[in-house]
Amino acid sequence: MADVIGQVQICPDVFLLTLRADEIAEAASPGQFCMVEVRSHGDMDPLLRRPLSIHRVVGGGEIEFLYRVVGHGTYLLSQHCPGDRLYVLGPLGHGFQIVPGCPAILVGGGLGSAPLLFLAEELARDMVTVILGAPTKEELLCVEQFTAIGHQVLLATEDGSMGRHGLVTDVLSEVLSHGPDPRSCIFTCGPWPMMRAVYDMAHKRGLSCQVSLEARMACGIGLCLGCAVRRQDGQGYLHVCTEGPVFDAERVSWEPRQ
Amino acid sequence: MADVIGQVQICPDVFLLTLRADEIAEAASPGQFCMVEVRSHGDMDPLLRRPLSIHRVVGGGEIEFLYRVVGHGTYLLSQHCPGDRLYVLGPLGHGFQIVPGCPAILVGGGLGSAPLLFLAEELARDMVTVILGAPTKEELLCVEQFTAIGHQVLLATEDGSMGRHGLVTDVLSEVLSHGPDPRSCIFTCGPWPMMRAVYDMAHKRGLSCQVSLEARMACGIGLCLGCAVRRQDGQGYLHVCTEGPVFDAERVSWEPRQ
Amino acid sequence: MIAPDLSTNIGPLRLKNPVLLASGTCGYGEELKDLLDLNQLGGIIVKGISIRPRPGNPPPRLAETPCGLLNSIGLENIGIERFIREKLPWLQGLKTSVIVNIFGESTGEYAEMARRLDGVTGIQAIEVNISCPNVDGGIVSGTDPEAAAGVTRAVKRSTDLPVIVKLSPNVTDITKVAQEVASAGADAISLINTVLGMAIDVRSRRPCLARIFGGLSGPAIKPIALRMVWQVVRSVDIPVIGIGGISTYEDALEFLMAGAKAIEVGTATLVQPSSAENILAGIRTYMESNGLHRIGDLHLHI
Amino acid sequence: MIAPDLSTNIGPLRLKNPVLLASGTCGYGEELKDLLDLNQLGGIIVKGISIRPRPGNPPPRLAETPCGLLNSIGLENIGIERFIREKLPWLQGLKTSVIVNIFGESTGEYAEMARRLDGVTGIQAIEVNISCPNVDGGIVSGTDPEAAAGVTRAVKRSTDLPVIVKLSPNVTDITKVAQEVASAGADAISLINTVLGMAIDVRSRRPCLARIFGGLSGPAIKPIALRMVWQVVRSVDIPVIGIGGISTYEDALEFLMAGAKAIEVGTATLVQPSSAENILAGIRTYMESNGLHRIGDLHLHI
Ligand SMILES: Cc1cc2nc3c(=O)[nH]c(=O)nc-3n(C[C@H](O)[C@H](O)[C@H](O)COP(=O)(O)OP(=O)(O)OC[C@H]3O[C@@H](n4cnc5c(N)ncnc54)[C@H](O)[C@@H]3O)c2cc1C
Ligand SMILES: Cc1cc2nc3c(=O)[nH]c(=O)nc-3n(C[C@H](O)[C@H](O)[C@H](O)COP(=O)(O)OP(=O)(O)OC[C@H]3O[C@@H](n4cnc5c(N)ncnc54)[C@H](O)[C@@H]3O)c2cc1C
Ligand SMILES: Cc1cc2nc3c(=O)[nH]c(=O)nc-3n(C[C@H](O)[C@H](O)[C@H](O)COP(=O)(O)O)c2cc1C
Ligand SMILES: Cc1cc2nc3c(=O)[nH]c(=O)nc-3n(C[C@H](O)[C@H](O)[C@H](O)COP(=O)(O)O)c2cc1C
Ligand code: FES
Ligand code: FES
Repeated sequence: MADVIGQVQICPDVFLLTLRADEIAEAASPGQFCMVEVRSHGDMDPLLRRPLSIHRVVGGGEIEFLYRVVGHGTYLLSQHCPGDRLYVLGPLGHGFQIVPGCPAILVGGGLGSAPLLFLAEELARDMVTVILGAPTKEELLCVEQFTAIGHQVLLATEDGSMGRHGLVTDVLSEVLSHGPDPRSCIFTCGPWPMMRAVYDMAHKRGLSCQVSLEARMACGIGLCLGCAVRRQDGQGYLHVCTEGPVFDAERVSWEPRQ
Repeated sequence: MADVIGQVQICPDVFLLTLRADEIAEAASPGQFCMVEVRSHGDMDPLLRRPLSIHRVVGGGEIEFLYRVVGHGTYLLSQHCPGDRLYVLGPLGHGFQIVPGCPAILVGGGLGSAPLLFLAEELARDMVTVILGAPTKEELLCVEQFTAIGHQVLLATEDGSMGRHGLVTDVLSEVLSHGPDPRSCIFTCGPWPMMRAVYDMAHKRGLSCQVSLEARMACGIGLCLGCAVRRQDGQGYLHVCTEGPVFDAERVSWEPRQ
Repeated sequence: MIAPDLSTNIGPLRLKNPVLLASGTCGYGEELKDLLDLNQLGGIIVKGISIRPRPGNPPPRLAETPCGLLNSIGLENIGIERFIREKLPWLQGLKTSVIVNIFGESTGEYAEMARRLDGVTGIQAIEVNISCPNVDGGIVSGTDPEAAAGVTRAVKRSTDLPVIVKLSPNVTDITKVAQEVASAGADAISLINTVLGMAIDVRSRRPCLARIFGGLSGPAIKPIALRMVWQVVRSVDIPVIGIGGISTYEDALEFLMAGAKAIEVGTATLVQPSSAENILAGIRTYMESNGLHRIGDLHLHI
Repeated sequence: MIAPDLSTNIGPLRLKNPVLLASGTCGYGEELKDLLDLNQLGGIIVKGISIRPRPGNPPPRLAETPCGLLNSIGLENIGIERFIREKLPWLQGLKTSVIVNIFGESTGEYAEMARRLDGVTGIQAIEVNISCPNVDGGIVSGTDPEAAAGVTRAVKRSTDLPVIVKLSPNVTDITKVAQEVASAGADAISLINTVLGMAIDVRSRRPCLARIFGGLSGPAIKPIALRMVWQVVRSVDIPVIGIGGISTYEDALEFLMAGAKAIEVGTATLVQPSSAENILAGIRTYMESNGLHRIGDLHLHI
C-alpha cells in the first residue's frame, strides 16, 4: 500500500502522480514499472491494475508516475487524491541497461518521455542527447526537467509550434547523420511506429537500441503469459513484464501488428 | 442529478445524506422513496441503485436520507461528499395514507424511523404517539427530532440503556392496553418480525395498520417485477415499488419468509 | 456532412433506428413515459406474455452480482387477453415499433398466441421467447435445436407478422440452434437471453433467490453475448439482433460491428431509465464523426 | 473455542485446507515466492503443460471486460520434459500439494503425460484440462461427454495419482459431462474453466484479441460457476472443486456452501497476488465465529 502524496495535472490529459513507497523507491532502476491499482478498495471494476513506468524517484522514498488519461482506468487513477492509499506492486521487469562510458541518445515520443527522465537522471555524468517530440508544444513533456539535468535537449513538434517542425525521427536522423560514436546507445520509448523507425535507423547504422515496450497486462509478474510480443527470430514470444519492458530492439519483431 | 449537500455520520453505521433535489422535494410525500446511485459515474459496479426512503424534506428543495451502511452499496454511498453529484430517481411509490383527524401511532424499529420522521412532520397538528426502539441507546435514532415536533415519544431499548427495557412492541402493547381510539391508525417501519408483531396487535384490535416494506429492487419503477411480496389473499404478489412501499398491512402475507 | 441513416431492416420489419428496449426490462412501455421518449427509439419489446396470466415466482426474485443482475421473475404477466385489452391501446399511440414477446408452455400455446396477435393493430412483430430460464421447462425448447425449430414453424404458420426468435445462451453450440431456427422460417434471431446462474447469501446461508437459480444479465455477460452474436451472424443469413449487457453506446457498437442489425437494451434501462436514448445518441455521433452512412457500414468483415 | 479443521479430502488427495491456486494464474509457483506464502495454502495447480512446448497464441492475448478478463494465451508452456527438469525441483521444496494441470491434443497425449508424471516425486495429483477454449480442438473434448469420459479413462489407466478432471462451462448440460467423467473413474471434478467470450475495440474497430475469441474469467462469471458447481455436486458422488471468479472469502464460502470440497483462486491472484491468503484467513475466521468445525459443515443441504 502506498500513500498518494500528490496528483498534479500537467496538461489536459496528463497527470503526475506521486506516491510514498519506500521499498519501491529504494529498489527501482530506470525503465522498470509498477502495477498500480486504479479502482477504490472493495470495488470490482475495473478488475486489473494498470502498468505504469516509474517516471522518477524523488527524495525520501517517493516515486512519480507520468500518465495520460486514455480510458476508464487512468481516469479513475486521476481521481485519487492525497490521503488515498493504493496497492502498488513494483518495481517490476527489466529496465534499461546502461553501458557506462558510452554516449546515449534518448528518444521519446509523447508519453514516451515518462521512463526516460529516470534514465536521464541516472545517466547524469555521461554524454547524453535527449530528443523529445509531440504533436504540439503543449504536449511536449518534461522539457525543463531534462534540461535541468544538463543534457542537450532537441525538440520536434508535428505542428512546428516548438523545436523542429516534424517528427523526433527527423531530428534523430539529423543527429545520426553527423556520424555518431559507434558505441552510442539509443534508448527509446513512444508509439510503436516511432520506435520502429528509431530501431530501423539504429539497425542500419549498427547502433545498439533499447526499446521500452507496452502490452496489455493482467499480472505484471509472469503469471498469466498475457503480455506476449513476437520475437524477431520467429521462435515464439517475449514477455513484456518479465523479460522487458525494455528490450534490445534486435530481439523484437517489428512486423506490423495485425 | 442531485448535488450532495451534506453527509453526516450519526452513529457508527448510520449516515444522514442531504441532497439538493428541488423537484423531488416539491413532489415528495411521507413514505415515498428514491432510487439513489451509489457508485461513481462511469463505474459499472455495483450495478444497481439503492432504494432509500425520504427521511425529510428540508427548506429550499433539499431531501434527506437516513441510512445504515450494511454492504458495499451503502458503503460507497457514504463516501460521497459535498460537491459530488448523484443520479436520484424519485419520489417513487405510494407513501403513507394520512386519515385526517384520526390519532396516529408511529412505531419505528432501528432504521425504521427513517420514513417516519417525514410522516410525523406532516402529522404535526394531529394526535400522535411515536414509539421508537433499538438494541441500545446509541442506536436509537432521531429522538430529538421527533420530540421537537411536539409529539409524545416513547422509547424502548433491548439492553434497557434508554426508555423501557424491551421491544417497541412491548411499549405498543401497553399503549394499546389503555383502550385506544378505535379510529387510530398505526404506521410502522422496521425489521420484518417487528412489523409482523405490530400488525398482529393491530389486527386483533381491529385497528388500521400501514407498513413500509422492503424488497430487493432493480428498477424501483415497475419495469422488472422483481420487488414482489406475497399477498395475504393468496392471489399472487404485490410490488413494493409501485403498489408500496407502504401497504395496508391486511393486504400483505405475514407468513414467515422462506 | 450527410446525416447518417440509422434505419435498419429486420427482415420485413423496418426500424427507424437499431435501438430497442428488451423484453422484461421496460414493462409495457407506459411505466417509462415520463423518463424516456419511446418515440425516439427503434422500438419496444414488451414484457413477455403467456396465454393465461402468470403470478410469477416467489420472492426473493433478484440478486446483484459483480456487474450483473440475477432474476427469477418467472414471467409474471397479465396474460394475452388483458394485454390486448389493457396495455395495447396505450402502445398503439406510439410512433415506434411495438414488438410483443411471447412465451408458451407448449408448441400449441405459442401458435395460439401468434394467431391471437395476428392482425391486431399496433403490433409490428412477435419475439418468441424460447429461452426463459425461470419457468419450469422454459429453457428446454431453447436448448434443443429440434424443439426450437418446431416452435418457430408453428408460430410462422400462425401469423403474418415478422417473427423474431430469441435464443438461450445456455447451449453448447449456439450456431446449431440458430441454423435450425433459420431453416424453420424465422425472419430474424435475437440473442442472448439470460445466462443461468446463482448466488448464495453467506450471511443467511441461503441461496439469494427463492428458486435458487436465476438468469444473469447486465455488463458481466456482454463478452459471452457478443461472442454468440458474432458466431450466429456468421452462420445464418437472416438478421440478428444483439442483446446482453449493453449499457453504453460503445457496447452497442461492439454488437453492430459484430454484425447485429439492431440491439436491445435490457438491464441498463432498469439501472438508468434513459440509457437507450444515450446509446442512440452515441451511435449517431460515432457514425457522424467516422463518416459512416448506414448501420451496415459498422459491420466488421473479418 | 476449538480451532476449526480446515483440511479436506479430494478423493485420495488430502489437502491441508481448501484454498488452491488455479492453473494458468500462478505460473509455476516460483514467480509468487516473494508475494505469497504458498506453504500456507491447500495447494498449487501449475500452468497447464502439454507433451511438447507450445508457443501460445499471437498477441493481443488479453482484454478486460466488466468485472472480467478475456484471455487467449493458447496454453503457452515449456512442455512436460522441461517442466519436470526445470520447474519441478523448486516445487518439490514446497510443503503444500502440487497438482499438475495437463492438456493433450488427443487421448493418447493425455495418457502419455499421465504416464510420464506417474511416480515422479513431488506431484500429488493431476488435473486434466479437457476444456481449454483457446486452442484448436481444445474445447471439443470438454463439451462432448463421450470424449470427456474417454480422456478420463485413458488418464486413470496411465497413473496411480489422483485424477481431477476440469470441466468446461460451455455446455448445455454440465451434469451430463460430470456424470460421464465420474463413471469413467475420475477421482474428482473441478469446474469451471473459462467461458467463451469476445470483445471488440470500437476505437480500432477490431476484435480485442488476435484470436477473436477468448476465455472469460473473473467475478463476472461467478454466478455461472456457482450454479454449475451446485448442479454437479448434486449429480455425482465424487468431490467437486469450485472455480470461477473467487476474489473474496465470501465468494469462496458461496462455493463451499454449494458443496464444493475445495476452491481454486484464479484471476484474483493476477489482480492481487496475495488474494488466496486473504481468502483462507477469511474462511477460517468465518468458521470460528460461526462455530463450524469442518469444511463440510459449510455445505447447505437444500
Ligand atoms: C510496462 C508499461 C508501462 C507503461 N507506462 C506508462 C506510463 O508511464 N504512462 C502512461 O501514460 N501509460 C503507460 N503505459 C500504458 C498504460 O498502462 C495504459 O495507458 C493504461 O493501462 C490504460 O488504461 P485505461 O483503463 O485508462 O484504458 P483502457 O480503457 O483500458 O484502454 C484505452 C486504450 O488504451 C490502450 N491500453 C489499455 N491498457 C493498456 C496496457 N496495459 N498497455 C498498453 N495499452 C493499453 C488500449 O489499447 C485502449 O485503446 C504503460 C504500459 C505498460 C505495459
Ligand atoms: C423502499 C425501500 C426503502 C428503504 N429505505 C431505507 C432507508 O431509508 N434507510 C436504510 O438504511 N435502508 C433503507 N432500505 C434498505 C436499503 O435499500 C438497503 O440496505 C441497501 O440497498 C443495501 O445495499 P448494500 O449494497 O449496502 O447492501 P448489500 O451488500 O446489497 O446487502 C447487504 C444486506 O442488505 C440487505 N439488502 C440489500 N439490498 C436490499 C434492498 N434493496 N432491500 C432490502 N434489503 C436489502 C441484504 O439482505 C443483505 O443482507 C430501503 C429499502 C427499500 C426497498
Ligand atoms: C428482470 C428481467 C426480466 C426479463 N424478462 C424477460 C421476458 O419476459 N422475456 C424475454 O424474452 N426476456 C426477458 N428478459 C431477458 C432480457 O430481455 C435480456 O435478454 C437479458 O436481460 C440480457 O440483456 P441485458 O444484459 O441487456 O439485460 C428479462 C431480463 C430481466 C433482467
Ligand atoms: C490467463 C489465464 C490462463 C489460464 N490457463 C489455464 C491453463 O493453463 N489450464 C487450465 O486448466 N485453466 C487455465 N485457466 C483457467 C483458470 O484456471 C480458471 O479455471 C478460470 O480462470 C476461472 O477462474 P477465475 O475466474 O478465478 O479466474 C486460465 C485462466 C487465465 C485467466
Ligand atoms: S502480464 Fe501477466 S505474464 Fe506478463
Ligand atoms: S423494483 Fe423493478 S418492479 Fe419493483
